[in-house]
Amino acid sequence: MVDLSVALGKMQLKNPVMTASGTFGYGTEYADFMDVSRIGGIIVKGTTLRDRQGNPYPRMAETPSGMLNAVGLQNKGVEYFIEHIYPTVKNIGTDIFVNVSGSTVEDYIETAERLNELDKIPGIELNISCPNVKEGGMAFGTSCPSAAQVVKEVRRVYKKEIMVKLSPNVTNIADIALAVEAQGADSISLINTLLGMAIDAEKRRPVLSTVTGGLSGPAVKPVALRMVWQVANAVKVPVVGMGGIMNASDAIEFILAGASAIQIGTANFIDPQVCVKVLEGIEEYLIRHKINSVKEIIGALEI
Amino acid sequence: MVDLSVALGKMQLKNPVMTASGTFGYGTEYADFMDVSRIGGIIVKGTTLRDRQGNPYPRMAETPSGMLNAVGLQNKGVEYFIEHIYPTVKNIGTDIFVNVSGSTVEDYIETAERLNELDKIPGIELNISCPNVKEGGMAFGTSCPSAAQVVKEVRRVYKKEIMVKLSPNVTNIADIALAVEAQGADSISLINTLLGMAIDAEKRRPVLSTVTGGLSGPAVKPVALRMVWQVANAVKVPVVGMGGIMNASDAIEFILAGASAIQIGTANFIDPQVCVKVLEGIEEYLIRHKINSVKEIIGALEI
Amino acid sequence: MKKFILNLVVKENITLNTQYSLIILTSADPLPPMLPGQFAEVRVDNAPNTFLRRPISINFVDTTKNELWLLIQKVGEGTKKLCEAKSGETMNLVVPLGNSFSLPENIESEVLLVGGGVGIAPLLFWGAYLFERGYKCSFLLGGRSVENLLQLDDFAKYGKVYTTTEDGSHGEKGFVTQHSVLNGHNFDAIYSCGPTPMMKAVAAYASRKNIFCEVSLENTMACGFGACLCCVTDTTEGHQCVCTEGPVFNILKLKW
Amino acid sequence: MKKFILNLVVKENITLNTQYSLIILTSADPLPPMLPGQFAEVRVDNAPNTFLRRPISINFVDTTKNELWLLIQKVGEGTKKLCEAKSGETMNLVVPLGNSFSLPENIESEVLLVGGGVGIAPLLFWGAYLFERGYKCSFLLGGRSVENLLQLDDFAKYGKVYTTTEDGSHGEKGFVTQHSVLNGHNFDAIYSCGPTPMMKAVAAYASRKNIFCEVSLENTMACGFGACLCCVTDTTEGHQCVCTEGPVFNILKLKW
Ligand SMILES: Cc1cc2nc3c(=O)[nH]c(=O)nc-3n(C[C@H](O)[C@H](O)[C@H](O)COP(=O)(O)OP(=O)(O)OC[C@H]3O[C@@H](n4cnc5c(N)ncnc54)[C@H](O)[C@@H]3O)c2cc1C
Ligand SMILES: Cc1cc2nc3c(=O)[nH]c(=O)nc-3n(C[C@H](O)[C@H](O)[C@H](O)COP(=O)(O)OP(=O)(O)OC[C@H]3O[C@@H](n4cnc5c(N)ncnc54)[C@H](O)[C@@H]3O)c2cc1C
Ligand SMILES: Cc1cc2nc3c(=O)[nH]c(=O)nc-3n(C[C@H](O)[C@H](O)[C@H](O)COP(=O)(O)O)c2cc1C
Ligand SMILES: Cc1cc2nc3c(=O)[nH]c(=O)nc-3n(C[C@H](O)[C@H](O)[C@H](O)COP(=O)(O)O)c2cc1C
Ligand code: FES
Ligand code: FES
Repeated sequence: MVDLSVALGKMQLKNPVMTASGTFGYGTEYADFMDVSRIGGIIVKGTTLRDRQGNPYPRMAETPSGMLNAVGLQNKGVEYFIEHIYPTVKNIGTDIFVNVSGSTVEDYIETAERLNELDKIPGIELNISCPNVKEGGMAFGTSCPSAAQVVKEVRRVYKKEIMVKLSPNVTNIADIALAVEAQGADSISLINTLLGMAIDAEKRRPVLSTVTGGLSGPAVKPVALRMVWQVANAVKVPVVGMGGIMNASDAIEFILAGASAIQIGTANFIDPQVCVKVLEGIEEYLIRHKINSVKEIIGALEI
Repeated sequence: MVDLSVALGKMQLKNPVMTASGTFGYGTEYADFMDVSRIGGIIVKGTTLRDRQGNPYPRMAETPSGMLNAVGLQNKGVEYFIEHIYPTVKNIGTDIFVNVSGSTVEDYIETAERLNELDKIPGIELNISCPNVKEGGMAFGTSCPSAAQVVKEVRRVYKKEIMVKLSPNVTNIADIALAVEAQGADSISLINTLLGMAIDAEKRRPVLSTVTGGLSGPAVKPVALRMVWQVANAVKVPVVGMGGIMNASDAIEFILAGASAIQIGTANFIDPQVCVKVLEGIEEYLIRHKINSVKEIIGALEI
Repeated sequence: MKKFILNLVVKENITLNTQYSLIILTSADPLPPMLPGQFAEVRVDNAPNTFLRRPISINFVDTTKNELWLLIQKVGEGTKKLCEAKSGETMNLVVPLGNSFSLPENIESEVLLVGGGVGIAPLLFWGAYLFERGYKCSFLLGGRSVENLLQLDDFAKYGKVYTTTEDGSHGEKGFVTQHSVLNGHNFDAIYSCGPTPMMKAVAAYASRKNIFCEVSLENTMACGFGACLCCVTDTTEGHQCVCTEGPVFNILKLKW
Repeated sequence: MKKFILNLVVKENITLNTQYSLIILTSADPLPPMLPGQFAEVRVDNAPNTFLRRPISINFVDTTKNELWLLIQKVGEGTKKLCEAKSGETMNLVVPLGNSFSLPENIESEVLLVGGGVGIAPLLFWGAYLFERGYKCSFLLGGRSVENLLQLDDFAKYGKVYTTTEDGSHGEKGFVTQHSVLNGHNFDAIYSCGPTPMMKAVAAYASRKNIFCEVSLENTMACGFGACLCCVTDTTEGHQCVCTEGPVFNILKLKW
């Protein structure tokens, strides 16, 4: 038996396979396809202080080995989450993290404060990197002072695990990572989507209602791996890697690059059972390579 | 007959299809496959002041819908180019641009000065964005002051067309574009490769000798399109778009986004005739849409 | 309804004409329960430039033969690849997805199903379902030309078939909403699937006449089961996902 | 030599065993001139996860039948897909690429061709070429096990065949460089293609004995015709492209 558990800041995950926010609903959407309690941790949909309708249709474009989305954080707000969603998801059998977004620092603070009360939510993922909202969102994650400010303020009110999710749309991701680490982030997750665009040449129009959107899927994997490696080499807190993970081999690449855990996003749409397959694949890899614990390969890339 | 000619700064190209530096050798490598004189303009290999051996093997990794390269500007230096290569390529039948790289500002200046003497070279492409060299390279293109400085100094000594090639590995590409425009760039080309990484999970090693490398191919197209659109909306000089162009439809998307011309890189490896196919496809598109000149669709995206 | 990921076997791929294929899938195990209006998310194998699954309506389910039918129009690379499926190959489907058409309240209802082009796909299953339950349906099927009218013989088993073509090559010339049957008859319920302009015209007719009307919408989908929120349409209740709240919507709910 | 982009027809795909396929390509037009040691860049169609062409040696050219042979080992998705090619399909090749083996100076030379695994691919063409020109060759072919020894009958037409297997299932047990023929014989020229450790061992033997020796290298290639500079190997003359300065190198030139 190999040990799949990993440490994540203040907590311990039963295994390193998590789901990426905005791609896994509230977990229940996948219950028909697999035993979701086997997943190491579920990051639920981006949640904001108030109800958001998100962006108009069309919100999605397929691209080579990837997709653009412009969902724009559609959600019913934190109160609705607490009253209607939390009661059902809290017993899902694995750790649930809420992905928190805001247009202002105050939004982040208030939302985090409300979530702090929830027993069965061991942590939040601070999304300072959403490219699909007009105000705030990605802007916070693209400069060190603003990224630091959000984390600092949320740290005051939120006592449990704070995972900060970084935007890849920056010149130097390690600087941003260091800035949020200094303000008390317990862990750092990356990457959110790369800002991209699709055009319909025949109609001479952008495909997305918002013109630009967020790129995800295997297309971004090389960029994501590079950034995870850069950040893991810069910070001391654990790093959670994501971007284009489709199978166990991809997941292991991120772990070797320095990720203590990984998240799976877009792949869930193509294979709704991918999370457990990746989990089983990691286990198989460890057995084949005679490694007792997944912790032994975190950052074990030989340069 | 549709008019395919486009204006590029001080000059006029017979059509908007150019080749991307580092992917088309000196043009002669493709002579068996097509009539290279039909191409709108050829950007030859990255040239530096002195001979460079480039990076050790392995230099290439295939990625989903793309590839990473870590060639590292292998070339025999500007003197060798002038003496041995220029005499044969100058009569290739289309405009030849030399892609110029350097580790210091002085390198750029000296190289540009030497090239200024060559009659049949109407311009240079200043590569301030190569991710595959240790010093200089990309670093110049990732901050406004350093990008501006290179352009300013080269502008003093180089009298013909200066196309400045930007790095996509930045937070705000439009700012860099404005900075180089202000120093006298005649046109701006983008994108160079995105910094990425590949790992061999079984061997637990990076695939490339340099660990990280430059990502190109269709995977990067959504990011490239977005950046071309952002830059074209910010600057007044013509923009040359590239990144993942595989066919005429892709090329038209870049032109609609605001590119006056486009460059084709990685696609040349898969279909060595792709440049003329794209050219013919653009012509066919214009005829089908009853448009007389390709100039009419530059930036014609309807938002 | 419980959703499954199934590897079904291509029993037959019937090329209807250059544009359309009817793919008959089957399985050793009994197929799960499915309702008319629902769809499948089909994985496209061996296609270098497609990445996501493709949403395809359930065209027909033959429980006696354990068959699931898909009617596919080649529009891009994904559908082209699916139309090349060979007998014996497997196709991977996530199914059944979405809601379904609602039964008319009254068994005496005069029911009209209006389809355009490949939009007839879900209507065959729905027509058969209504017929089995004793409803009286008519079918009004339209297309640009006779090649775009599909499965007419199958529809004829379940009710009267009216057709229109824009070029007059079959049935009345014009659009479905111009067909004379809409003047002669008073329908109690209309169900429609096809190009958006057609459905809007049908919806306008139903609104005017105050007829119960449901339409089946398309949208760009990444997942097909409510996880990505990519497929919204604007409704009186805000943005709703076409893949879970739809694809079937009552026209009173839609803001289009 | 002039390079071409050809659509060749798969005449036959012979599965040698689970790992290897021999693909016989042909064309209505005469094939262009090609030399032993050269290779083709083969486009992989219908493969979702491969993007670049795959370099594959010219295994044999039968000018009388207008055939081009490729011997392919399944190692990853690209080669797996190529090995699934069906008769009648076309394969797109950029060909001929790279340099070629050099003829021994003296027609009296005792020539040895040493191949390992799929590395024997270019040696069959080279052996036939030497044989036709009156050279006397021997072949020393090695593999992990008997399944990795390929085309032995074809080689036997052009010279004496010696084999080794690591498990002793065919020929002498051990590595090619341990084969007794290397002790008994004095060769004047050795040509080798196979796994790098094998070629290095062959090169070491040749150096020691001062024998003329060429090896055919592999490398990761994006273009195959000198445009990308991705495929360098370190030589006494600096970094050289395996696709244009090679794949065949004299061992005296290599720094490995
Ligand atoms: C609920 C639902 C049920 C459907 N049922 C059927 C059916 O039974 N038979 C059938 O042939 N088709 C059906 N479609 C449409 C089918 O999904 C699209 O034609 C298909 O996804 C296009 O894929 P492609 O790769 O062939 O084309 P692409 O190359 O992806 O696109 C070609 C063109 O089709 C458009 N398109 C792409 N995806 C969609 C989409 N999901 N919805 C609408 N337009 C799209 C693109 O904008 C483009 O203009 C259905 C769609 C939905 C949402
Ligand atoms: C000049 C030349 C001639 C060749 N001749 C033949 C031949 O006749 N028959 C044959 O079966 N193979 C030949 N090869 C090797 C063949 O090109 C690779 O096996 C093939 O590209 C792997 O593709 P894939 O998609 O199957 O594997 P991938 O999934 O791409 O890779 C699988 C494994 O193979 C390695 N690999 C990938 N590409 C190459 C490459 N270009 N060179 C070396 N290793 C690689 C990878 O690192 C990985 O470990 C030749 C290679 C070269 C450079
Ligand atoms: C449809 C969709 C919606 C997303 N919504 C969110 C979100 O609400 N919050 C967030 O932090 N990231 C969101 N993301 C980004 C993902 O969590 C993840 O960072 C990104 O998709 C890269 O991983 P992948 O390539 O595995 O999908 C979304 C991604 C997609 C595709
Ligand atoms: C093998 C390779 C070598 C390259 N060398 C250079 C170079 O020397 N100078 C440069 O400015 N860009 C270089 N590039 C970047 C390309 O010119 C181009 O910006 C990039 O590949 C994106 O275009 P594409 O997706 O069409 O390939 C190179 C790209 C590749 C793939
Ligand atoms: S397609 Fe994902 S929610 Fe509808
Ligand atoms: S593979 Fe491109 S130069 Fe050799």
